[in-house]
Amino acid sequence: MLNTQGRPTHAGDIGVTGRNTFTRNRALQMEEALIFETGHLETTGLDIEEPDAFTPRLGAHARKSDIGLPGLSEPETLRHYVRLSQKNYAIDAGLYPLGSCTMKHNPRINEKLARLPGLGDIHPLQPQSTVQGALELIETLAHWLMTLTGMPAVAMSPKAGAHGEACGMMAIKAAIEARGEGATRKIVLVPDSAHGTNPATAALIGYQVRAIPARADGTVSAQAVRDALGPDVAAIMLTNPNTCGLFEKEIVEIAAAVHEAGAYFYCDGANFNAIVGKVRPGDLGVDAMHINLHKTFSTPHGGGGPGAGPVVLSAALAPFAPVPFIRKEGDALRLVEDAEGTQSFGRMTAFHGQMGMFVRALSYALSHGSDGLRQASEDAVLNANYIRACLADLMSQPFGDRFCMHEALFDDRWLKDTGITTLDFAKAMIDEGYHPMTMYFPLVVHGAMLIEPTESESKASLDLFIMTMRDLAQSARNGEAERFSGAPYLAPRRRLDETLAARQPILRWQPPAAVAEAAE
Amino acid sequence: MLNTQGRPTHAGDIGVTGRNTFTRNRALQMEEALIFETGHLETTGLDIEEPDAFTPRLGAHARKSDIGLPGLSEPETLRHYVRLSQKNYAIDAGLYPLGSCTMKHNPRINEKLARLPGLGDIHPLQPQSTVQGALELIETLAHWLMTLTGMPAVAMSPKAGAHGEACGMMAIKAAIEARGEGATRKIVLVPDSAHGTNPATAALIGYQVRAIPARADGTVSAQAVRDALGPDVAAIMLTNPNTCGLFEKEIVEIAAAVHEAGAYFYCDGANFNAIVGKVRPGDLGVDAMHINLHKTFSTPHGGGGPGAGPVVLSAALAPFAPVPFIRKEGDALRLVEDAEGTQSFGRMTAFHGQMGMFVRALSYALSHGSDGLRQASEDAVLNANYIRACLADLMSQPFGDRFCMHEALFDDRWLKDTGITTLDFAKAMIDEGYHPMTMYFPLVVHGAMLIEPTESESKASLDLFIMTMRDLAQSARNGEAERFSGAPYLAPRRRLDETLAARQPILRWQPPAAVAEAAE
Amino acid sequence: MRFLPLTPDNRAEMLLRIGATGIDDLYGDVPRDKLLAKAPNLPRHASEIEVERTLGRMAERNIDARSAPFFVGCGAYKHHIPASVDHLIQRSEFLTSYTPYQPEIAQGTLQMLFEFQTQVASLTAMEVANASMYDGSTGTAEAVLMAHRLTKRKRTVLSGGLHPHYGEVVRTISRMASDDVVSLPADPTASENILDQIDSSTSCVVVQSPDVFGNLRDLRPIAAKCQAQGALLIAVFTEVVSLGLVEAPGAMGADIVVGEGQSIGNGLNFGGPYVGLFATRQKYVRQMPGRLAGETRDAEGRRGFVLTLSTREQHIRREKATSNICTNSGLCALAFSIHMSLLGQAGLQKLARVNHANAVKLADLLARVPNVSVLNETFFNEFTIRIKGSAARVIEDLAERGVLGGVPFSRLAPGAGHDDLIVVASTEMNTQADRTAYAAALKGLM
Amino acid sequence: MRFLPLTPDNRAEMLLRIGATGIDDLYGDVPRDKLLAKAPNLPRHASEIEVERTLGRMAERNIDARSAPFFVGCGAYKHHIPASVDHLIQRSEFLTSYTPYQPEIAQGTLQMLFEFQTQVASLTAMEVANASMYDGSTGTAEAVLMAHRLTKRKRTVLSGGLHPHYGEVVRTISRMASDDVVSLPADPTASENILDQIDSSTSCVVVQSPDVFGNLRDLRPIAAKCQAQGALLIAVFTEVVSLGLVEAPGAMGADIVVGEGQSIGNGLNFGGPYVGLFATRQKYVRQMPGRLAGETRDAEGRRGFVLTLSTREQHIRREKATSNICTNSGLCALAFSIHMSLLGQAGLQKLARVNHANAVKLADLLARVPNVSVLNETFFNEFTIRIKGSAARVIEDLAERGVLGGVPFSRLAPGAGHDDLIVVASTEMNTQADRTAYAAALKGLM
Ligand SMILES: Cc1ncc(COP(=O)(O)O)c(C=O)c1O
Ligand SMILES: Cc1ncc(COP(=O)(O)O)c(C=O)c1O
Repeated sequence: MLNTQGRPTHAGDIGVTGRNTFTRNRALQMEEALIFETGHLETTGLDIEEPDAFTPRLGAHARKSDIGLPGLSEPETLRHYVRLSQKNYAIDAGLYPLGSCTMKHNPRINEKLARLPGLGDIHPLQPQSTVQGALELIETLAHWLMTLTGMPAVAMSPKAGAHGEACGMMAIKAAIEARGEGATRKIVLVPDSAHGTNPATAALIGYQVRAIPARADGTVSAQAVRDALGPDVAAIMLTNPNTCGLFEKEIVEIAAAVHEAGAYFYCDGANFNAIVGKVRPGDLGVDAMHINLHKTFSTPHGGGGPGAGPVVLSAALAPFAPVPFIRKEGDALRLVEDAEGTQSFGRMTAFHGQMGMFVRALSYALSHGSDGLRQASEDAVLNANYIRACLADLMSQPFGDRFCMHEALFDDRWLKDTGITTLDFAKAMIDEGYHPMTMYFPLVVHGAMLIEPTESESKASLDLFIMTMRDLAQSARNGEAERFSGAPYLAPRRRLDETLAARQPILRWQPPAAVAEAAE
Repeated sequence: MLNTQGRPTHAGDIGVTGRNTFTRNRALQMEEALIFETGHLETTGLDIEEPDAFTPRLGAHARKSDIGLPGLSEPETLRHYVRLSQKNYAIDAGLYPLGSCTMKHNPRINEKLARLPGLGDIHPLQPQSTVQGALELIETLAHWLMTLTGMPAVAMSPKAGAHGEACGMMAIKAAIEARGEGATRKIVLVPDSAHGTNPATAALIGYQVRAIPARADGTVSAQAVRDALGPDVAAIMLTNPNTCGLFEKEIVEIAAAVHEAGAYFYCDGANFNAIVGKVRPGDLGVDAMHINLHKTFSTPHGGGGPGAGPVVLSAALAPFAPVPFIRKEGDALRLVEDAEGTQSFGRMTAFHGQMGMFVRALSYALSHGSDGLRQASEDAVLNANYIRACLADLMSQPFGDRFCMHEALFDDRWLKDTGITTLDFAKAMIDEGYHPMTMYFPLVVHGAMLIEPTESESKASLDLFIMTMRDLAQSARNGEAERFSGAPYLAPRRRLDETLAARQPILRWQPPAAVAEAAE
Repeated sequence: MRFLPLTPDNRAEMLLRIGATGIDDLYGDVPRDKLLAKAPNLPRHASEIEVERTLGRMAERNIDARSAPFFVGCGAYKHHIPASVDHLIQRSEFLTSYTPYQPEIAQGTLQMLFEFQTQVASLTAMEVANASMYDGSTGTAEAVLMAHRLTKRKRTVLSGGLHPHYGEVVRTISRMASDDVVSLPADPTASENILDQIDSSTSCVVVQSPDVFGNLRDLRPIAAKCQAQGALLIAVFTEVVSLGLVEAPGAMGADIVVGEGQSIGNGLNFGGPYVGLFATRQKYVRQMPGRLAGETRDAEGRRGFVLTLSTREQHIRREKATSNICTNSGLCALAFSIHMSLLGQAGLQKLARVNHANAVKLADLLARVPNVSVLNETFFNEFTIRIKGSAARVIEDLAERGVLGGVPFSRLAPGAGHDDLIVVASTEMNTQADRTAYAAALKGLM
Repeated sequence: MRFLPLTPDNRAEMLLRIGATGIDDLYGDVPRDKLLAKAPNLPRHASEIEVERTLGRMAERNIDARSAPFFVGCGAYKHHIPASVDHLIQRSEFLTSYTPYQPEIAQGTLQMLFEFQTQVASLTAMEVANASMYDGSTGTAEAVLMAHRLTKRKRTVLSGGLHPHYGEVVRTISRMASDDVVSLPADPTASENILDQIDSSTSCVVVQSPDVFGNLRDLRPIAAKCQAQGALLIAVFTEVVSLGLVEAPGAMGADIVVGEGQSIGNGLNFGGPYVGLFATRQKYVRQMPGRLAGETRDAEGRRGFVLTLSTREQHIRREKATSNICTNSGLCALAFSIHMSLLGQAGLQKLARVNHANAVKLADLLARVPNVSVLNETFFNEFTIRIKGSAARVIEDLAERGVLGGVPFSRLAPGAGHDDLIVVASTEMNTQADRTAYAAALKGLM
């Protein structure tokens, strides 16, 4: 069964392969139980001295309910997490061409600097006089972000891309309300190709989404936008470069049309890595754009976060930026934390944003410098095009054989009669030592394969990847279905049953007794 | 072909197994080329600014010869070494029961503290007034070592166990020379079961080795020592607990006999982990003993070092200790660096020993405390005996079914008619996710298997190990030769040909041109 | 540039292969006048030494929590992080991996998340927990939106003991969605009458315990009233260590529990990244925001873990998703989970006792300073003092004397009329010397 | 105790299984009167917080190389270590693995060693290198012993430019083995006549360049004389960065090259652990001390690496081994190799130029201080100044003024009659501000 994007919804029938061992370990690949299965309730892996006698002040609030969490000694803890880690793929271990995710090299100097006590061990509510260096760091990063985007303001507190989207859209809403049009402008335009966070954010802020269809060439036409605009439209959310890996060539016209209609232009900046130092979004007419520091500015993904999503703002939106923000007062920097008496739309999070990520991002920016950032974007685009060009004869491109930005997009037309799906193909890549590309996104492309190598890959690495992809593609075309349908064969786990997981969700460990009881 | 210890000298004929991939990667297990094959001569992974113009002072000594070393960018470097690391077994990943090596947990707090700038970033030749804290640290560790061993002095500078042996033996030689017996005492007694470093050290210091045979029970008899002693004997080098995992029960008598004969007692302290806080070598009559901080005191092995081998000394030997040593002068500590005017036998290394290891060892000692160290030794002994007891019915013990210290020793009699060697058995353990025990050592036991679990293993971990060993042993007894003869099947490499390596040694990479030339 | 592997030769060769004459061919869709001719006006690349110096200078302009007697809390706490935690989270395979979209090569992250969810559920005494939110404050806002979806009502009641920032975050998003919020006035002595605010139009009630002033609150009566009115009780905490000693919200009838997890495994980091903990009842799980890891089997029947119930999420559901959250706090959740594995309940309880003991000792000491009174009847590791004069001023003066003495409540809620209150926190890091230094310095200012 | 996984129940159960009534049954071979009834008189176990405080206090009593203008060298140098180096060597699989005795699960370490050996051989322009020695000084002693084995002679000539500590280490072991050592007097201006010391009884000549005073030495004439007399030339260096700019000993005819590798990838660590580099001619490899990694094939024909030629080593050859060394400097070799991989020759040459430039600038500046003269005609990143008065005194006075100005030669060789010499080193870490601070402070003392 396939869904509308051509993604299989069930795993096929797959036989058992390979040599068995008693432990089920496979030499360096270890099985590992859950901490709850190995720990002991009385064990702790930390030595803590009991306090001297004192009179508790808990009143009637002392905990009576069970906690039920076993502890592990330190050696067991180390081994548990080292073994778990060994079941993960990582940038450090191989090419990670996840389109839209910008899995670039994460410099270790960033990690080191984020751990300086003067940066990592300061409290968000210390007296501001004791954290002037921290404010200076945020200001410095803000300066880089504004200069690179050509925008006059930036809100630093959003915690990730989606949070940044919310920030930008709230600023837009506040601006519209300040104009007294809050009641009429209720629509946000979002192309079908947009990332799921865009429509979700629009809805979160209380807007309705109006879809804009994509053009045959993978971009949004200014005419389609004009057709959708009206006095009920608050904003457009457009990704540029877009999720098909293309630069929106009519973006300047689109921005003009949006502004003319009294709406604002929110740009999803997830793909900023293609154009840093090459194009300034501010020059294109953008009103707000989030920057995923965990993509473009190399802060590590950490298996799903944390990120940071500062939002650059146009002059029209700047007054509505959230608190806190920094104001220069003579030689000192002051953090304005209270929205009272400003036009700020309010507060998005308890403190001042992802300082830990700011340190890393600034370290990245200073290291690269203006020249290095520009070169990095060029290399990212070059690498993607190189892959695209070298696979174009075997795999199908949804929008024809043309240059792309930092991502190469293929669809599954070329797999048509093979019985092999994009998912199967991706799983076979795993056996070859590659993390699959982004699959089935953007939704507008059937069986999409979105490949983003980033600038961090050497030509030798790309060449081996290309040869491998070609070998796989030939295999697929030759109908060697077994290489794909049962894949992965060599990973710590064979294909996992997602349907089973969703049907009867098991979302936490339960003591065997509780499980038995529940089953009765 | 087997050598006298029963160790095969050739790998058998082994077929190719498993699923092939194009890249030869196996999902998370990556192949990785040499840096010389991927790097570029013009590349560097470090940004270094060229200096301003200046007048060189190299005279006629500027380098003209080629270097020929390619560089890697930082992302390539990370990936190279991460991938290499993934081909290694490690304590953090699993049980590492290498007898005589004490592969215990390496606490990470040790690593953190060794990197404090005030400890890691100080120079050995800074003015002593600027490193009083460092000297205090060394003195504190020295105090712990002396107290735990019951010895009045300790030489801190030896760089590893073997270097410590040299230190102890040089002190002995100096003491004998000071007595005017240098010309007559030329012999050092060393049991056959001793580690190779013992006879090698004796020879290094200019002594001849006289072997002492082991008794049927695996220990050295006082009588055998008495028989070997004479006016030509300078010292005995005895390991206690010994390399068969047994406490030398006549050690007090032996020490007395040695002293009576005018010789000294060097104790190899590699197995100190069995008795810390339980027995003080000083109480047994030992004159000198090295302590492998990289075994007993948890400093990491690092794939082969660095270690540290402080040597505790009896009052008789203390005056001859090497420079540098620390002397208290009022409130200050002074490092005496010059042997002139002392009885010191001289200097063993450029500076003051392995400070980086001292920090870790002291952190370990303070963390455990006196109570924890004693408990650790007891647990180490308990764990070894538990393994021994649980395998005793299936595997043969060379010295009968008796309690051991922190290592359980088996021989290969039980494999006799299986066609399976100790080596085969070890390689099959690899497939099961275990690092093999020490094999073919001590030499006095045929096909020796020396298992040292250390105190760092939980009972659950031991139980799984035991069950696996039993499964393997049953398999071997059942004649399932294929599980052993071709092993390992699942490791990054199948069995490696050591004979080939030694026959035509390739000890470095050569550019392909040079290799071709050499082949002509 | 040390981070860029391509050599000039590589670039030339690749352009040739692509069929481009120069790099800007690839930027052909960019309006020509918008393509920058050269790099923007910012410094050029710099060596590690230089970058370290620049950021090191900034670091030195801050006073870090280790270098002074330190009593600042209010939602972020200075605790000891075991060295092994920081070591493990820097493993390449955790640090440089993405969201586990390919479960066969992400079992490490997925099993960890499953364990994390179990830990959070156990700590809060709830049935299920998600795989983390950005932080406690954004988690609280998400909890409110979830309550609205579940109750199909739009009115939120915020306790006066809720961290003012958390309240602001709720109000900001509620204002955008035109939802109603009743904010009770700041309530330093836990004496508000919140029950009267709950009626059949109430979607949810948000109550924090320990509250922002450190008071412990009994949630049971509120839970009962909520249940009677068909409203949901959202229980908030900012100090997760308290759960070692203080009754769990799940045991008092909370419907959604949300809190800040920073205290376990995560550094202060000037406010972020932190990790939001989010737990609820099993029956509400399909309205829960955020990712969920679930157990399943692989093709050979072996246990494994996957992200599941993703039909709640934006990448599947788009505008109908339960939240727009995508990237969350994965690595912070890992740090939390490792630290919690080390602690176990035995360690957590001990740690909580030490925290409580230190706070009690400090409160006793400060209470003896003239013109200083401790407001709390009950507290865990944080309490509120009333002093003579401006709390903001006193805190600045203390800092000048080398003591970071807490948070003036007026900083969190400038207009609330509590300018003489200082919220003081104490953890296992504080020594007797710290306490006497604080008391002495404060005495000098009163 | 956080490091011990066994619970009291576990212990009881295990004793039962073993058939022991108590733990001391297992210590039955220990003479009863020698078995301690209780733990020795030392402090009890301590938490991480406490251990960190204790060692932190010791650390604070030292002045680290980052916190002062720093010019101390003489065998150990303050260089920048890239963050990625320290990160990588802490990978569990490198840090907590043993000597690669099971090559199938130690290819990471083995391939790294093979690469390390290649790097060392390339840098020194020699044919082969081993997998490391403890440090440069012990490596030098091993080189002398190796020369004795090869030449079957016993007489060593030590240049007056050799680091005095290195000389002492050679003399100590030679004295033990009753071998002859001729030590030329300290030679600050590289003017000794070493050629005359070489005759047909000479086993080896040990010459350092850059020498301990910083002078660069031409090894060619010495190599020629050695060759003529059947002696071996042992070339020593203590600053491996010099090889980026200074002619390699292998290109000048050295037979054995030995040096300290600390400068690349390894911290100062108050003197250890460091990493000894050791290279020689192919034909001498079977007399080489230390481990060697070599290339081979696995059962499927794939390239792999093993420890090889171990018949030279103690565990096989025992008293006939080429050395007693067992544990070496594996992890320091890894750090070296990673750092060197990052540098490549291009980076190394640049790094060497910066070092040289900084030293030249410093020498020019100090030469202008009254009563100070620079002795060297040539140098790399280290040179010697003659000052008025006691060098030891001046260095202490400089330290009090916050400048770590170098090593008084008298500290290395107290009786040598050079009490007015300071050996000064400068690396890429020094700034112009450091240099002017030094010159100013020195001026104040002259
Ligand atoms: C195009 C696009 N937009 C938005 C986002 C959301 O960013 P984040 O995950 O940081 O919330 C992503 C990231 O996955 C994305 O790829
Ligand atoms: C019994 C014994 N003695 C001596 C040594 C030598 O110690 P090191 O390797 O530290 O030089 C070892 C270590 O392998 C050993 O096991």
